[in-house]
Amino acid sequence: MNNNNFTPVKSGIYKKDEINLSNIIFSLKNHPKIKDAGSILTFTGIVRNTSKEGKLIRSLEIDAYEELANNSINKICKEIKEIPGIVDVIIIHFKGVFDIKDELVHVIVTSSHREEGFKALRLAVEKYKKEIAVWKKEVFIDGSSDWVH
Amino acid sequence: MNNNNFTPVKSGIYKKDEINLSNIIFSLKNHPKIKDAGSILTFTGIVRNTSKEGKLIRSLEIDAYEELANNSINKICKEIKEIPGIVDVIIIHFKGVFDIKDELVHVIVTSSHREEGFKALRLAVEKYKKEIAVWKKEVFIDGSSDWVH
Amino acid sequence: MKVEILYFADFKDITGKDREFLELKENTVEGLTSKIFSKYNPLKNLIWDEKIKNLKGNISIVINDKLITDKNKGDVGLTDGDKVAFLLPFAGG
Amino acid sequence: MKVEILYFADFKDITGKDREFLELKENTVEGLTSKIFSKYNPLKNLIWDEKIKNLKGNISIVINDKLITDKNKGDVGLTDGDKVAFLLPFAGG
Repeated sequence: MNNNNFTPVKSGIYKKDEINLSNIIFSLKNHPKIKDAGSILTFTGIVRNTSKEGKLIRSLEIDAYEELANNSINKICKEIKEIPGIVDVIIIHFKGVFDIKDELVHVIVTSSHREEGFKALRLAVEKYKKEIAVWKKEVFIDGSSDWVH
Repeated sequence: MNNNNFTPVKSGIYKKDEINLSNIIFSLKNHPKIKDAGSILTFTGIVRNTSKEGKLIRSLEIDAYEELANNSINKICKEIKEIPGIVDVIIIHFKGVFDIKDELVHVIVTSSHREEGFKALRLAVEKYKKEIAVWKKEVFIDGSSDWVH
Repeated sequence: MKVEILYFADFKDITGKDREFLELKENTVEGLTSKIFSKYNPLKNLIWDEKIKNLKGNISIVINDKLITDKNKGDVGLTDGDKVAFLLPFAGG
Repeated sequence: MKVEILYFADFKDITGKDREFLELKENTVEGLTSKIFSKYNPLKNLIWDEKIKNLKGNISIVINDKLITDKNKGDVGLTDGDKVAFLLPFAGG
């Protein structure tokens, strides 16, 4: 099979709506090792209408230190790809201003079997939440706002 | 907001390629409770090039007792939707003849937070694997074949 | 008495059919199994346990889309027009 | 000596800027903090712990895209042309 046409989706910080899950999965199907995969797991974080404290949210802003965040994202992906059975890991984090139900982040784990895929997806999600240089501002419907730390 | 236009994707047995993940997620965005959701998790089972025993696979066939399988799928979805924080659960299982890397099944769990989503997705996957009336025939590259039981 | 029998997976490969109507003399599951074993000999090996003279433990019977949970499966009664299927253990994709 | 300072999140809201060049007299992180605190008073509350007379424990410093792990952050030296950022704890979306 000719895999010369494979243009992998790069993990990293993207502008809002710059890429979607279909684009990513379409690209994945041309991954040189896709034949070894039996499981594709995805996590998409979307904007919920309430904060953790239960305040009603109007919109969300994501700021990112792109160079640093991209380095951390690539490090997380590299680490997780080393787990046996993992075929590919992609983390896409968006920046910009978001409305309720807009997509903020995609994590995609492709693996031989589902067991290692579930573990790896969870690990990737917990890691990006803490380790990448992005910040989130919640803008509430009362007009106030807060950067979450 | 006017939710009259919401036509939910129904869980159940579908013909190969009759629906895809984009269709499902597009529909989900119009779910009347999508504003309560912060997490969309998906599992897609695809045809791997080896059986559990390591034999090389050429293709896969899925047969289904549709009435019975649809009943079990709906029962699984209903049960899992009752878990607090779960907004929606969709299980799509395809039937037909499949090549390597073709999509066999989609499970989509939408939830307020990721914690309950991860648990529910795993539960839904383990349940459909055992509880729905579908069968899988592995056709090997040596020409032999086996229904998996 | 006539019943409809549905064939899935291995059954479909052995019989070459999705379903068919069969005329039965005896109105029980055992009557139906005798009939299909005489018509499709390889089905016997697939679902019959000669030691216990009964269906194998992992074979389910479904009548009119309802799973039968009776212990002695052979004794389960059939009615004219019933839709019956024997099912091997499932395996999702 | 001139350094470039990057502002993210709360910093961006307070300064109204993404980044700017600042002229420093003292070539340390403490020199830079004095400068920005005098220019943007609310930044002091955000990152300075008056009790320990140092940056708050949860503030990271990045110089030229590299995280600085020195214990006494104030003493870290700066060179002409350095690109510096103070970072509050991250929160992924």
